[in-house]
Amino acid sequence: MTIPIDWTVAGPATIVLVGALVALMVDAFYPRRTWLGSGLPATVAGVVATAELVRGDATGTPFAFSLVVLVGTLFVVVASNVMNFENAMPPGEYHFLLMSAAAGALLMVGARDVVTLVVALELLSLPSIALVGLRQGDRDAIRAAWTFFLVSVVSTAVTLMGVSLLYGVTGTLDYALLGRALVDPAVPDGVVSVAVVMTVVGLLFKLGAVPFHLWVPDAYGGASVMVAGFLSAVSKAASLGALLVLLSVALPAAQDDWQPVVAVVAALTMTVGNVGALRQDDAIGLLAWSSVAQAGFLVAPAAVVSSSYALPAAAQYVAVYALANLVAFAALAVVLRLRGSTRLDDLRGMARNDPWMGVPLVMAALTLAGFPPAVIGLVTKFVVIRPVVDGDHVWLAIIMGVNVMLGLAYYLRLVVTLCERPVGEPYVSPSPPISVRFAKSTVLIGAAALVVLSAWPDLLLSHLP
Amino acid sequence: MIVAALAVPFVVGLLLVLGRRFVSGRAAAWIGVAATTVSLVLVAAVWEGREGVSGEVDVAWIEPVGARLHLGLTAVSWPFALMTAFIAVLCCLWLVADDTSPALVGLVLVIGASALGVFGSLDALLLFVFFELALVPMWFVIAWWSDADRDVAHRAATRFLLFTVTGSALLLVGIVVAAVEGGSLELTALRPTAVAIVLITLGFAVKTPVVPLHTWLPDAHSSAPTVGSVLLASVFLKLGTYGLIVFVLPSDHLGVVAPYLAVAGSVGIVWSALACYAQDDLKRLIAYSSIGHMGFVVLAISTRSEAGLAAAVFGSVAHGVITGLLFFAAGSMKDRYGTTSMAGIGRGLYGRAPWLAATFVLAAVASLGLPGLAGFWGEVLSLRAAYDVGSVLTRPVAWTALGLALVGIALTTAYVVRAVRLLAQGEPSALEADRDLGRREVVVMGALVAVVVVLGLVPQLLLDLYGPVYVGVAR
Amino acid sequence: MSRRWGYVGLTAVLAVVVAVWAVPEVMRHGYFGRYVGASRPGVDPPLPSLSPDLFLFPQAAQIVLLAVGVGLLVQIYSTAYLGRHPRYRSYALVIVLFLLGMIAVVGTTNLWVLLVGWEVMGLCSYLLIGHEWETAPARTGAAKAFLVTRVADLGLVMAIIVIGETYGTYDIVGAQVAQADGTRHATLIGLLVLVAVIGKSAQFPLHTWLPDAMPGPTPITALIHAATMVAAGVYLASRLFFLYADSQLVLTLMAGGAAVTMLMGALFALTSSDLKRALAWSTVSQLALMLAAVAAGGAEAGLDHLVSHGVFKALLFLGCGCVMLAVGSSALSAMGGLRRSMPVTFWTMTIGFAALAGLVPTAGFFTKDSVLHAIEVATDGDHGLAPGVARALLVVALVTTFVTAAYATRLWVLTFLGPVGADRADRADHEVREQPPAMTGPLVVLAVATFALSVGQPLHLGTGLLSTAVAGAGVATVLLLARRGSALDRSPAPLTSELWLDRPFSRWVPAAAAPLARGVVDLDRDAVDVYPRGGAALVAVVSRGLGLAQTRNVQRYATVLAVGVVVIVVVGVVLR
Amino acid sequence: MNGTEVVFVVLSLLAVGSAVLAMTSPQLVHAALWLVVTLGAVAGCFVLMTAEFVAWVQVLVYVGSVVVLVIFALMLTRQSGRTTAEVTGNRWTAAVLGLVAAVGLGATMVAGFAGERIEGRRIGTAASIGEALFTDWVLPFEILSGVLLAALVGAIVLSRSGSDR
Amino acid sequence: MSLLYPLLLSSALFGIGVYGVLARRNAVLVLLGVELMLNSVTLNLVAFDAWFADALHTGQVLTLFTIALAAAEIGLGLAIVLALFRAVRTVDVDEVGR
Repeated sequence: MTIPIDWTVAGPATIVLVGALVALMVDAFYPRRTWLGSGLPATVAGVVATAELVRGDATGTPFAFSLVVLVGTLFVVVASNVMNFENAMPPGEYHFLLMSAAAGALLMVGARDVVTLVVALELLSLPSIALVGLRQGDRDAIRAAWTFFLVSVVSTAVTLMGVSLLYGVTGTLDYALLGRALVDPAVPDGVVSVAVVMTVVGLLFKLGAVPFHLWVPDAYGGASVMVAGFLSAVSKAASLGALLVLLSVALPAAQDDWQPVVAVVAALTMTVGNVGALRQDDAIGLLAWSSVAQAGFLVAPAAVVSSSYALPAAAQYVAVYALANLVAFAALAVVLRLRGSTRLDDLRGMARNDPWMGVPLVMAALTLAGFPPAVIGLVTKFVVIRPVVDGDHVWLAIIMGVNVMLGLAYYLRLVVTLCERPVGEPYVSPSPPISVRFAKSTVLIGAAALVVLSAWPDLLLSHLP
Repeated sequence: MIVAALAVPFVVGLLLVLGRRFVSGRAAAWIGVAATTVSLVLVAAVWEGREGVSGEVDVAWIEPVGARLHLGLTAVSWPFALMTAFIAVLCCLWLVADDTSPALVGLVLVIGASALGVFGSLDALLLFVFFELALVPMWFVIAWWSDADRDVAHRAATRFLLFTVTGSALLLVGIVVAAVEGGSLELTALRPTAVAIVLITLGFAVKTPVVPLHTWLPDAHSSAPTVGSVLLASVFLKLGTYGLIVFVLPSDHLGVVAPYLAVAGSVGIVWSALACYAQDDLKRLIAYSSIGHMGFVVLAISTRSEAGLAAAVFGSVAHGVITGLLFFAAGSMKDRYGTTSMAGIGRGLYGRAPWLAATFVLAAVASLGLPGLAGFWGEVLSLRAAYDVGSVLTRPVAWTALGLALVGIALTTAYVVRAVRLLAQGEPSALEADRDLGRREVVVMGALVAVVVVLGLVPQLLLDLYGPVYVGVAR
Repeated sequence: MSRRWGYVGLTAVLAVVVAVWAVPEVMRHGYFGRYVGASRPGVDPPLPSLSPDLFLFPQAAQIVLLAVGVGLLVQIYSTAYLGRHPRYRSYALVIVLFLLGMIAVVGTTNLWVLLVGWEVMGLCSYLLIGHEWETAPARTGAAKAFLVTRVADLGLVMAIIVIGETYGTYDIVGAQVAQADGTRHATLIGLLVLVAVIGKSAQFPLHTWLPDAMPGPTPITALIHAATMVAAGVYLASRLFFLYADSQLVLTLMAGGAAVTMLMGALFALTSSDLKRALAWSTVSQLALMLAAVAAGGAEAGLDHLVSHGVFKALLFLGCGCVMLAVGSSALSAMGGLRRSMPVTFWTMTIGFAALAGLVPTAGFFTKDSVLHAIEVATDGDHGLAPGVARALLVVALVTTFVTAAYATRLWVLTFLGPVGADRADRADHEVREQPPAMTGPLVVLAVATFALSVGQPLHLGTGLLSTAVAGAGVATVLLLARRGSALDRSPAPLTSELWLDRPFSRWVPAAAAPLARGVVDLDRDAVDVYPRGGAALVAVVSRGLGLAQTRNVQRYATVLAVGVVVIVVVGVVLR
Repeated sequence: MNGTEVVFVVLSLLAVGSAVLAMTSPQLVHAALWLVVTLGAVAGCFVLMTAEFVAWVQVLVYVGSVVVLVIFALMLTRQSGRTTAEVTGNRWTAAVLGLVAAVGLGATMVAGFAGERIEGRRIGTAASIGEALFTDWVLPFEILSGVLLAALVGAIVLSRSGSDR
Repeated sequence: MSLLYPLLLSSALFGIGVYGVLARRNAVLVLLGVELMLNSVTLNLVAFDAWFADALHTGQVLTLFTIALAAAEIGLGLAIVLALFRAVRTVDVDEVGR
């Protein structure tokens, strides 16, 4: 027997990879090395890949997560223009690595066997690590990259060990065959448990779940803002998608092994993330910790993947989460570029004196908090709690509820800071260069999307699986 | 019509917030009065009778989760909605002054509209959205327009917000559980399990507030500006009691929480009365008294009986108008003397500002539940419901609660008499700021006094909604 | 001046309307004539409403007429007594409100209307006692009166609720109809009613508020704290008597309380050094006498005495007001020798005192005779009360009659006869004059009424003779003492300090309340609030700890990762 | 125990021993060289388990290039005047965790696969592996090329000094 | 040949690799620990592949991939270590973070 190539998945990924190469080439041969030069092919590739994805016959969870990955990548690419003429960032390599990682993300979601999954995971990881360390001459960046790298490879090793055991137990690494093989009562339970848990570790690591979250604040803090946005949105979405597919297709028979683990990890993750975020004084740090917390919410439906609500809920939640997070990170990237600081004290009153950036940031924070008027955030909170309840994990649902509250505590702090009467000298927004306007436009488009979705959540909820 | 009743104040409020630089405060307040009056008229006009749903609007909203834009007023929600719209009108009227900030008027409108939305929602998710929608505006109202020190106001506002969102987060989980169990988000279709009932009860109990979840209330009330206090007391606390009535009272699992509710409610009556007795700050006193009144409502709800339902609704509405009146009176004093400390205001208000004093005393005695004024009927029906035990409590629990409630009523009289004695009576200590009610104050307070008296003398206006032929209106 | 008469006119209109309504009812008989409602014992009563179910039976009609009559007289009297007071307007309006409340209490069968009237009276009483709110005694007295009566009123509220739950109706007549099927919860209802009555009618042990209510304007005392409101308790007791008539316990308690109160009040009146306070104690004592009649099953006798007492006690208080205005004080030590300077007051009050003492042929004699007769009848044991209790009650009543006659005579002597009192003697320039007709007029009217009410009253020869003898003895004793020059204003300390029964109310409760309340506030802040604060602190600590865990040392991170994997594997595999 | 097993055990002992030395040796270059021994021994094990092609790749890639890279890196990052080879204060935790990992995994293996034997029916020659690779595993193989390219570009861009732009 | 021999060897190497990653002070040698862990995985895979006599050669293919991934990782890792050394003048993992 042979394993055919699934082009519904490989197609967009290939396009993205080609885009990555073209970007690298353009950069290499285009003398001025501007951000737009290599960004354009990347953007085109992103658009074409999205079109290909929509045109193709991918459905369900892979489609939803691929869409989130592609749209998120496009968002990052366009918003990254904010870094134009930042000497530390080589645009060609940046776009190449970014698009490679995006291709990895796509392949991860589309993987139908563990081999592909592992390789795709690396295709996502290694460029991401490079991206984190890309700010040349920046000690924080390279330290962050080192941290990220080492923890990443260790978790990869653990995952591979799990995979090898899984293979040893079943003799196959194809999802469908695995699913069937594990039903066999003859498979040794203990080994399966160890194998499954170790396999899942790699994906939980990419998601930044506790106790594999320690790299997250460091990496987000050291990386340039849009890379952090990429990690928090695209990379997470892909990992979650892969995790869901793996759990629901390959490992349902081992449900008893991973279900309590994933549930407890979800609960711990959201709690630790929220508590950690409470004391942050920098908006980036706050978002970093908050994305740890959000990872907990993302993982929660994975614990109850047997519920019919789980897969759509995860997709819908991750879509809204990614959008809001990207809006927030992009806005902060612009702010960092124009003001040189993202400390909360320096953001005071931004919604008043710089409404075009402040208000989207408010909207994004409210969405992440799940608080009206960002109805879509609230609705997706509802959506994500529903499968948990449906899967008889009411205790987890209650912890989620408590964490919604904990999250509100700091998101609203951000909101309130932004809406505060500004102190000191009135801030005069400098007339930004065109590249910054690109980034701003992404922020506004993203915020507008959030507003539209808030007004009519059905747009998202009915059309994503 | 009901959509317009929500949308008009909401949109006008948003426009006022956004366009705050383009209108004067006085004009904004008049605009607000107009918008809320429209809303009030619409809410009143939409009524079609106690059987069924008035002004029903049912549009698809979020198909995948089964949420619908389902609005309509029932025999339970209509009084709440009417009271809210009425209070909103008065709040806007109160703001008709030169030093008003247009944004404050806008926020008041938004808050009022959101509360109306809660009462008008027949879909749990929609209700929850409205429930949360008002919180952030309320934070700003408390934190920014407070007369208190900035840090104090911030802390009070944040406490208020965090308490409430803690409750509402649990509430959300409870709603999800109920919705999964019932297969729909329609209020009538929810099937809360025991766990869900506990969660939902906790959520609304924070808002109501039920002792010992009440500690946010005094701070918030005493820090808020006058309209903020009025909205908090008259409208926000009602969100809690309304939620309890709608979600918890009809549930089969009420018995799980009922004993705790009954005891907590009645302990709250005594506790708050004692706390009131030691207050010097008038607004704190009124805040604590609210806890006691809500205790009666909670006690009534815990019994689940016809009388209990009537008591809960009547008690809530009556508390809304009476406490609104009290806060307006306290606000008048604050406007004059810059403080709500009874020591600071001084004694002998009867002589210094007779009408203000008379209004305050009337509100105070209404608050202590004098028969013939609005506050009485809710209390007496609660007592009756507790005496009757109802369908879920046991007699020892119900009668213990009854006994505590009686003690609380006596203590209530004590602190009201003390307040009147300290404030209205005594050798007048004339201050320069002494001045009797102005026209604006007369209008606002007069309207409330009229409602208090009318509801007191003709309780049938409300109680007829819950007469014997009509059981189960909470559904 | 004309504005003041406006309020009198208002009261007069009210009085006329009431008279037109009530006078025919005085002659009518039969209770059930007009009741059309349905009542179903044991079924949930309807939700409360204030339907104006007007209903009068003969004695109720008398009481209503008494109320509006005295009210009208008091309004007239007040135009002179208080007419120049800056707050006359609110004063006069509150009187009208009060009368409406009284009419509501007496003239309805709807218990909620009764309750509203009852509480409105309490509120008016509070406002009027506190009319002189600048003075501390007025504030204290008002607060105390309101508090005590309100606590007692809770008894009435609960009684109504219990009646409703028991008989399925909030209508007195309806309850009577339903009660025909059998009496239930008699003791509970009776006890609750008793609480209400004790508070409102100032019976032992809740009696101390009434004497302390005396800082109120004297006309108000005459109207509210003598003639009507306090008597409403007696009215209620007799009106609802049928509901608890079966309960031996309630009747015995009521009789016992009445016995204690009547004698105690009389003794306090005998020893009081203040005319107004003495009259207040006398009121307490007389109300107890009425309640004794009710307890003995003679509700009608009690109501009869209520009416006559209302008239003569109003007369006495109004007269007292005249005297007070004349001498500028209500202390007995400031009086004496007023007979000549204030003839009208003197004669009318003499009639009043005679009625109080129960001397023939005043109405006081006849009605007290009826009361004594009712008690005597009850000694046969057929009227609920145990014969022994009834006999003891009769003895106490007779002793009280003696003391009553004695203190009435003492007050009369000290006020009008004898030498000028020490307190006034110093101020020789103060000219004592008779009061204007607006004040003396009502006195005369009431004095006439004191006789007029005797007409048609039944006479019970045995008790009549006995009481006359006892009263005569009392009068004679005091007169004898006065003639022999004995100081009438000396008395033992326990009595002048009123047995220290007021201590719990004036000292202990306030002394306990303030610390308790402060304690609650402190607890609210420091104990109840612990969980949010503690939670916040805990979260802050954990958050700081999480921050510290971010060491940027990658080996630590990898260690955590490895430990995490091990723990998860162990928990997930081994422990499962 | 047949001959293959004896060889295997010897190679195993060699691999474990040199691995321990590689992880504990205070001399940096020695550590790298001990690792070479370990990897070589493992390659030998591969051969014994019919995976000839894999064994060659192991030798080529690891012994041939990776270790050379490592040694270069060690040279480039040598700090004058101090040795950085010793282990950190974390070592006891590390030792415990290492032991737990080894014992735990070993126990798992024993629990799951005790008594099973490798028969060696299919030899992993270059031809058979190549066939599998280019028929069944094309997609991951292609992805892998992407990974390598990306890692290369990443390595280049990271190791380029910040000042040369 | 008994399947347990390679598996136990793999377990031992994995444990030693874990120790190396967690205990080595020099960043380059930490990377070597990772290599050791990956090698233990490949040993597993090969052993199972041989045991199953897998027609797809899943185990050996994944082994090859793992070796390649290890190479990619070590390449990137060394680049990071060099950059790190340039930035903070040390490869001592304890001091890098300070």
